[in-house]
Amino acid sequence: MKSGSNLERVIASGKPAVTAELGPPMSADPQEVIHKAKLLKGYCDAANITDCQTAVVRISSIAAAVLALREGLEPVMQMTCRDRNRIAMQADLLGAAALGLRNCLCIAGDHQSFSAAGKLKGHPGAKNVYDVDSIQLVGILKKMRDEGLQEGGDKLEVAPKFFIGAAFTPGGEPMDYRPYRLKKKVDAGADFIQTQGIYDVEMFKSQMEKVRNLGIHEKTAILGGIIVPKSAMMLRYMDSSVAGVSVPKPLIDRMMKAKNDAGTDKKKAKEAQEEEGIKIAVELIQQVLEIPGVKGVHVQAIEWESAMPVILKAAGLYPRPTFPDA
Amino acid sequence: MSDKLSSNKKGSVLVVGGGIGGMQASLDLADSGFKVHMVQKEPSIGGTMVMLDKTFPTGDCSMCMISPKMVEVGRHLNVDIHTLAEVVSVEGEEGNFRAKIRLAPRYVDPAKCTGCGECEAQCPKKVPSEFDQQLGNRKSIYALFPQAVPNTRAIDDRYCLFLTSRKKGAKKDVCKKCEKACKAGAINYDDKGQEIEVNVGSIILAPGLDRYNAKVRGELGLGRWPNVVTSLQFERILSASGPFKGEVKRPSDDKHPKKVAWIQCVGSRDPHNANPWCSSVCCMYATKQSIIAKEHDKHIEPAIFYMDMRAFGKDFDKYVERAKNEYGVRYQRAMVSAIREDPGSGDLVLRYAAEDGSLIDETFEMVVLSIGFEPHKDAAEFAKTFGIEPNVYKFAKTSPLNPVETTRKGVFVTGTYQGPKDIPDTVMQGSAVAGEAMALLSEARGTETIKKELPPEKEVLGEEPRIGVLVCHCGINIASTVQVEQVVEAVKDLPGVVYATNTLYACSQDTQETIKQLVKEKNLNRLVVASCTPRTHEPLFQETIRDAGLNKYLFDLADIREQCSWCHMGHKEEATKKAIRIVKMAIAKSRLQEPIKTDTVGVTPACLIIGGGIAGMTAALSLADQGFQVSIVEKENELGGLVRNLYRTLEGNDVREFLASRIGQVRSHPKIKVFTGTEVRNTDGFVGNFKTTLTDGTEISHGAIILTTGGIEYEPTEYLYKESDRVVTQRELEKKIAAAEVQAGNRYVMIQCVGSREEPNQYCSRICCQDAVKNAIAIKEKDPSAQVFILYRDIRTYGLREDYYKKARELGVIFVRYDVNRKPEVAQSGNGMSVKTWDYMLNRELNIGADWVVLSAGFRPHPTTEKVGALYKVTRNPDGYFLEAHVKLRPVDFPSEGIFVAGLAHAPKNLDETITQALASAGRAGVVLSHDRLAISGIIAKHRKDLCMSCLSCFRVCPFDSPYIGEDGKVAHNEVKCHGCGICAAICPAKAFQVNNFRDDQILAMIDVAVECDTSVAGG
Amino acid sequence: MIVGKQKPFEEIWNMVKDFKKVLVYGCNTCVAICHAGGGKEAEIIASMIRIKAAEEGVPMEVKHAGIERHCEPEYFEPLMEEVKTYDLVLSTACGVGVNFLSERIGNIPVYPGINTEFFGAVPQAGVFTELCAGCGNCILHLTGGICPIARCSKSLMNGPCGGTNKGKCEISQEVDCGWYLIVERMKQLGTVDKLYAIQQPRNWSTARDGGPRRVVLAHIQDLEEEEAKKES
Amino acid sequence: MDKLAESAEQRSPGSHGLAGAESERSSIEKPREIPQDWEPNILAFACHYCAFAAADLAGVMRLSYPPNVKVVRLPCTGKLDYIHVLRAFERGVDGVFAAG
Repeated sequence: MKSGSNLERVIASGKPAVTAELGPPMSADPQEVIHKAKLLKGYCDAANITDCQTAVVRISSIAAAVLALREGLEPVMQMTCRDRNRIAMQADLLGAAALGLRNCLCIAGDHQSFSAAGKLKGHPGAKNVYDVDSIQLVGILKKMRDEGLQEGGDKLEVAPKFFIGAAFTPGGEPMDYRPYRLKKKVDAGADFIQTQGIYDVEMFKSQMEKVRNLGIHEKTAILGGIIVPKSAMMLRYMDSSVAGVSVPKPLIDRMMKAKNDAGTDKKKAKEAQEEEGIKIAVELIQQVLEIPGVKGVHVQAIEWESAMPVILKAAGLYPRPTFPDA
Repeated sequence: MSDKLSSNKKGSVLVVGGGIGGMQASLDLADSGFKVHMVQKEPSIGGTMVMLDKTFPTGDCSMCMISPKMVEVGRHLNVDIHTLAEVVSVEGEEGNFRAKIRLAPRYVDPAKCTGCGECEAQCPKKVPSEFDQQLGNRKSIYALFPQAVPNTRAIDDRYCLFLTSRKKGAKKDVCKKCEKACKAGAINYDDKGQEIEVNVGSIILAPGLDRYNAKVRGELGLGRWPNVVTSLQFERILSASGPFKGEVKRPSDDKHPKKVAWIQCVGSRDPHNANPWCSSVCCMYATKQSIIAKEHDKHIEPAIFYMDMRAFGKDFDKYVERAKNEYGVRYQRAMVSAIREDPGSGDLVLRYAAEDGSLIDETFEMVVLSIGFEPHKDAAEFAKTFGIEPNVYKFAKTSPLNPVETTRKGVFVTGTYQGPKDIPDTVMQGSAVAGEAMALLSEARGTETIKKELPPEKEVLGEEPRIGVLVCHCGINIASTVQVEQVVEAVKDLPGVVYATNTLYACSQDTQETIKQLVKEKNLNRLVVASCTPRTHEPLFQETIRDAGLNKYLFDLADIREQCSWCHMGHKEEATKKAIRIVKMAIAKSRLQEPIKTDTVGVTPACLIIGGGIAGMTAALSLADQGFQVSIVEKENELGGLVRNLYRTLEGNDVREFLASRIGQVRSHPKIKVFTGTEVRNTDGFVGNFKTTLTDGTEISHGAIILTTGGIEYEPTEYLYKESDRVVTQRELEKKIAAAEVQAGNRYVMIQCVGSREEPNQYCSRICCQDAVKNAIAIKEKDPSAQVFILYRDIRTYGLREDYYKKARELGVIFVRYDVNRKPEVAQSGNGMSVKTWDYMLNRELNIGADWVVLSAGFRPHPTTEKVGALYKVTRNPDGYFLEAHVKLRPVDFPSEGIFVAGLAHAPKNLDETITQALASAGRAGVVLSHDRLAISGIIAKHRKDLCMSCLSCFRVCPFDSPYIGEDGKVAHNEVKCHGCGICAAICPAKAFQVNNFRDDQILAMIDVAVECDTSVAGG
Repeated sequence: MIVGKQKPFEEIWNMVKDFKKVLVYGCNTCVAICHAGGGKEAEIIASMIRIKAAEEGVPMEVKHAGIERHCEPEYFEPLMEEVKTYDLVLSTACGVGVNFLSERIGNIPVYPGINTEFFGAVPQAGVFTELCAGCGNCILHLTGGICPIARCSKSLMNGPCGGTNKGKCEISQEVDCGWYLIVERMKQLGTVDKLYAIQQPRNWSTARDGGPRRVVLAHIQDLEEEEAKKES
Repeated sequence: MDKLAESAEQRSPGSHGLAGAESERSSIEKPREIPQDWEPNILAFACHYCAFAAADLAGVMRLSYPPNVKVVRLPCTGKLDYIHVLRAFERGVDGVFAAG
C-alpha cells in the first residue's frame, strides 16, 4: 500500500471504486461541510474536496478535508497549481499528511478570471502562480512520498504518504494528444485518474482504447466521471460551453421530453427532469463501468448530494465495501 | 512623323451626345491625343445620369460621381462642347468626315457670362422643370441643374416674356429683367444661333434615350391620379436637391406615404401595347428606389410588382436579397391590370392577379411606374443624318461580334442608342468606342490637340510672402450679402499681404489679365481670390498665375459665395464677419504655401495582357492597331479560352468562324507577341513602368496591364450529372446540336440556375437564360416535333434578347417556373429520365418524362484569379471576381493605375459584353500608353525618409499601395501611385508624411484663424 | 517591440494637475510605432491637458517634445538643461524610459503617461499580440516555435489543461489556446513525439523571479572585472 | 473537472472576460449648463470630394444655416488628425464637425 487510504484499498480489491465530490462553502462555518459529509458517508469510497473551485475563495481544501475526515468520510484533498508556488505546495502537503489526509488530486485549477463569471465579483485581478503544472505537481508528490525528497532535493524526515490522483479530459482538444498527456501524468506518478464528466460514452470508449493501447490502464486506476444531469438546460449548457464535454443530442432530447411531458407546471417539470437525470446517471455509470480499463466512477451530484443514495442503489454499487482492519 | 504627314486621317472625333457614355468617350480620346467635338442637344451636358438620385447596387450619389467628370470635360483643353446643338449632315468617310452642326440661339454670351446666376434669380417667368420631371419649376432663363456644364444660362425662347412678345410683334419692350441683372452684359436677345462645320476622323453616337410615355396606358392612371408617378419622377423626389428636398411625399397632398408600390415593365416586354424589349435596368432601379425610400423614411413599406426579377448584373442578386431581408421590400410576382384612385383619400387601389389566377384589390398610398427605355422620337431621322442603319426597333444596328460598330465605317455607337443598358455598360461602351476610334485614327494621334506653352516659373523659395488678395463681388451674388469693401479693408494690412482689392467678377477674362498685371507690378509671389468654390474655379486662377510665371500651387481660393453669401442671405453683418474669417484662413494658408514641383515619369508604350481568351485577344488587337506593342500570356497551350466551346450566338452568328479569324489576326499581327503555355512569374513597377518576368524566363517591359483571366463553367454535382449520360449541360447540348446529333421527337427538360443564385454562389451567371433559349430554338427549328421544357426561376433575357424568349414561346417551348425552395427532382426512369417539379400556374406537381435533362450551369471565376489578384494586389468581390475601381464609372479600371480588367474575370457576361469590355480596356490602356510621360499630381503626400521609422502604418492603410518596402528593407514612397488623400499623413506616428498644400502647419494655421475670437469688423 | 497603451486621461490629469510647467515627452521608437507614446501622441496628450486645465481654471504651461529613445542617455542628455526647466516630465515612453530618465534627471519628477504592456508582434495595423514573456530561458525549440509561457494563460509546461474549448482558452473565446496551437503546429512539423516527454519544474530564476536582470556582453564583463580587480 | 461546480448554476456563457479591470475612458470635459441664446462656434473639416461639395450645393440651393460654421477643406477626411481637432478645441471652438 502506498498510502493505505480507503480509496486505495477499494481499488486494490478489484471492486469498482466510487468517489464523490464535496464543495466547501464561502463561509467560516464548518456546518455545511459536516452536513454534506454526513449525506455522502457510506455512499462513496472517498469524496473530493475542491480547492477554491472556479477560483472562488472558500474554506481551503485541506481544512474542509479534515472536517470531513472527522465525520468519518474519507476525503480526497485537491490541490491546484494556481495559488501556490512549489514551496507553499510542499508545506501544505506535509501539513495535510500530518493531519491525516491520505489522498491528493493534483490539478492545474481554473484561471482566476473564472471567479468573476456568474454573479460573483471574485478576484479576476489576482496574480496566479503556476510555478509548476499539474504533471510536475504529481511528480513532486511522488518524489516526496517515494524518495523522501523535496523537489529541490532536501531530505524529508518522514515522507507524506499520499494516494496520488490526477485529472483526464478525454473529450478535450486536441483529442489525439490527450491519451499521451494522460500517460505523462501516470508516468509522473498518478495512482488514480478521475475524468471529466462523460455523456458521450462512444467518445470515451474510443479514447479508452487508445489509453489501453498505451498500457496506461494497467499502471493507474481510471475512474469515469459522471455528472448527474438535473435539467435539459443544464445538459445544453454543458454541451455548448463546458470545455471537453459534449452531450449527444438523444440525451438532451430525452430530458426535453421528460420536461415537456410534465406539462406547464414548473415544479412538476423540475421533478420529472430530476427523475430522468437520475436514470441517465445510472445508465451512464453502468455503461462506463463496462469499458475495459475503467476501475470505478467519480459521481458528481452538484449541490444535490441527496441523490447519491438513490443512484448508487439503482446502479448496484451499494453498499460500499468496508475493510475491518482499517 | 512621315506617317502622320502622309495620312489624310483626321486627329479629331465628333461625339454626339453629352451623357455619361459620350463624356467617357470624349475624356478617353482627349486624354490620349485626340481633339473632341462634343455635340449636346440640351443646354448642359450630363444626360440621364444627372437626374438620378442614387445608383444601384452601391447606393452611391449619382451627381457626386458625375459632377467631377462634367467639370473635367468642361475644362478640357481638347474638348470643345457645343450645347443646344444638333448635327444636320455628315459627309465623307472613315478617317475624314465633315459634319455640319446647327447651334440654336442661347441668348447668353458664354464669353461674357460668369455663371453667377443673378439673371435667373430676377427672371419672373416660371416654367415646369424638365429636369425635375414637372414636379417643380424653373425660370425661362435657366441652368438645367445647379452643377450644369457649361455654367452659362440659356434663355428658353418658347417662354421668355420678352422674346415671345417680340415675336408676336409687341411694340414695347417687355421684362428684360435678366439683361438688367447681368453686370457682365452677357445677355444677347438678338442671338440667331449659327451653323458650324467640323472635320473629324471618326464619329461616336451617344444620343441616349427617351423614356416610355406611360400616359399611353390609361389604366395605370399616370397624369390622371396625382399620386401615380414615374420612376424618374421618383428619382427627383428622392434627390436631396430635388423638388421635395429628398422628402418622400405625395404630390397630391404632401402626405408621407406608407405603402408604396412599384409596377415593373411599364412600356417594356409588351409587344402589343408598348415596346417588346426589356429595358434591363428597371428591376434594379425599383429595388434601389425602394431601399433608398426606406432609408429616407423607415415607415415606408415598399412592394414591387414584377414578372421576372432581372437582377443579372454583378452583385445585383445580393442587392435584391438585401432589399428583401434587410429592408423588408416585398416582391410580388404579379401583373397589375388597373389602378384606380380611392376618391377622397388620394390612395390608389391596384388590381392584380395572384399566381393562382385569383384577382386581388390592394390599396397603396403612392404608386411608382417603372417606365422603360426607348430610342429618341427622332431616331429614324437621326440614323438618316449619320447614314447608319437602324434595327427594327430604331436602335442603332450592331452585331454581337462588333457590338459598338454601326453599319457605316468609322461611325461608332455607345450607350442606350445601341440597346437598353445600365450606367457601367454605357461607360464601358464609351471607353470601347474611344478604343475603336484610337485604333482607327492611330497615325493621326496628336495632330490636332493643343498644348499650352508656358513661361518659366519664377523662383520664390526663400522670399517673404507677398500676397495679393482679390475679393469678388460676383455681380451682386456676394456683394448683396457680404460687404466686400469691408472684407478688403479687414485683410489688406495682414502680415504678408501687400495688396488687396475688390473686383466685380474675378473670373472674367479681363480680370485674368488684371491679375497677371498685378503679379508683375506688385511683385506678388502668392495670390488669394475670395469668390466661389475652388472645386470649379481653382484651376482657372491657377492657370492665370501660371501664365504670370508663378507656380500654380501658390494660389488659394476662399469660398465666400457658396459657403457664405448664398447661405447667409439677409444676415449682412454676420456674413461679412464670416467672409473676413474665410479670407483670413486662406491668407494664413497662403503664407505657408511653397511652390510644388510636379514630376513626370516616362511610359513604356507596350501592354501586357494576361489571358488569351476572346477578351484578351480583342484588347490586344485594338491596342496593337493603336500602334502599341502587346504581349499576350496564356496559361493553356492554345488561344481562345472558353469561347472554344461555343458554336453560335443567340442571334445566330457563327462563333467558331469568328474565333478562328480572331486567332489568325492575333497570330499574324506584327505588334502582338503570344506566349502560350506560360504564366507570369512576377511583376514589379507601376503605371507606365511595369516589368514582368514570365515562367519561361522572358522579361517584358510594359506600361499597362490588362487582366483577362476569364472564368470557368461550373461542373454540376446535382441532378444526376455525370451519373447519367442523359443529363448534359447546355454547352454539351450545343455541341450535339452543332454536330446534328439530336434525334427526332426527343423531349428535353432544361433546368436553369444550376450552381447560380444560391448561397454560397449568390449571383446570376447572366448567360444561362439566353443559352437555354438559344438551344431550345435551335432544337425546335430543326425538329418541330421535339419538346422542350425550360424550368426557370426568373427568365432573364434582358435588353433586346427578349425577342428570342418570345420566339421560343412561339415555337412551343414550355416555360415552367420553379422556386428555389422547391427545386425540381431528377430521377432515372427506364431508358430515360423523369423530372418532378411544382407548377405554380397549375398549382400541382408535374412529372415530366424526358429523353434529356439539360443543366444550365453557371460561371465561376477562373482558379488563377486568386493568384493573379494577389500578384497585382487587386481585390476581388466575395464571389471571387475582380473588383473594379468603381462599379459605375470605372468599370474596367482598378484602383491601382495602369491595370485594367475585361471579360469573365470581372463578372459573368455575354460574348458581346466581353468584346465591349475588352475594347474598353484597350481604350483605357491606350490613354495611359499614348503619353510619352505621365505627370505626377502636385497634391500628393511627401515622404521624409529621415523621419520615417518604417513602422508600416502607411503601408497598411494606403488605398493605392503607394508606400512600399524598398530595396533597403525600409518604407519608401512611390509618388506616381499617390492620390494625395493624406490617410498616411494622419496615421503616421512619426509625422513623416505631409500632403502638399494640406500640410499640418497649413491646416493648423487655418484652424487658428478660423476659431480665434471674433473682433469687430475692421473699418465697419 | 515594446507595446504600450495610453493611460486613461483622468489618471493622467490627476498626476499632472498640481504642476505648473509640464513637459509631455514622447519616445519615438517602440511606443511610437504602437501609436501610444511617440512625439505625435505626446502632442495630443499635451493638448488634452491644456484643454482640461483651461476647463478647470488651472494655470498651467504644457509643452510637448519627442526624442528618438528614452532608454539611452545620449538621446536626452543634450536636451537636459531645457527639460530641467519644467516642474514635471510626463514621459510617454515605456516603463524603461520613465525609469531611466527619472534616474538621470535630478530632482524633477518623471511620471508615466502610458501603461507598458508587453513586447509584441504587429500582425496587422493597430493590432499587437504578446508572443514572448522574456523568461530568460527559451524552450521554443521544444514547443514548435510557440511559447507556452507567454501563450498559455497558465504557463503550463506539459500540454493543455482541461479548459481548452474548441481551440480557445478557458479565459475567453477571443484567446487561442496556446497548447492547442503548439500541438497542431508540432503535428504539422512531425515532431509531436517531443511532447510525450515530461518537462520537469522550471528554473524561474532566469526570469523576473530571479530579481532585476542585467545583460552584459562578454568583453564588457571582462573589462568590468578588471576594473574591480584594480580597485581591490 | 473542477470547472464544473458552478458551471451550470453560476456562469453565463462566454463571460470570462476581465470585466472591470479596465475603466471606461473618461471624458476630459465637464458637463456644463447651456446658456440661453448660445450659438456654438463650429468648425467643419470637409472632404474636398464629397462634404465640401455638399456645402457648395447647400449654397447653390440657397439653404440657410447659421454663419458660425467655418469649413476647412481637406483632401479626404482620412487626412484629419487628432491634433487638428484638439487644436480647434484648445482655441475655444465649441464643436467640430468632420464630414466626408
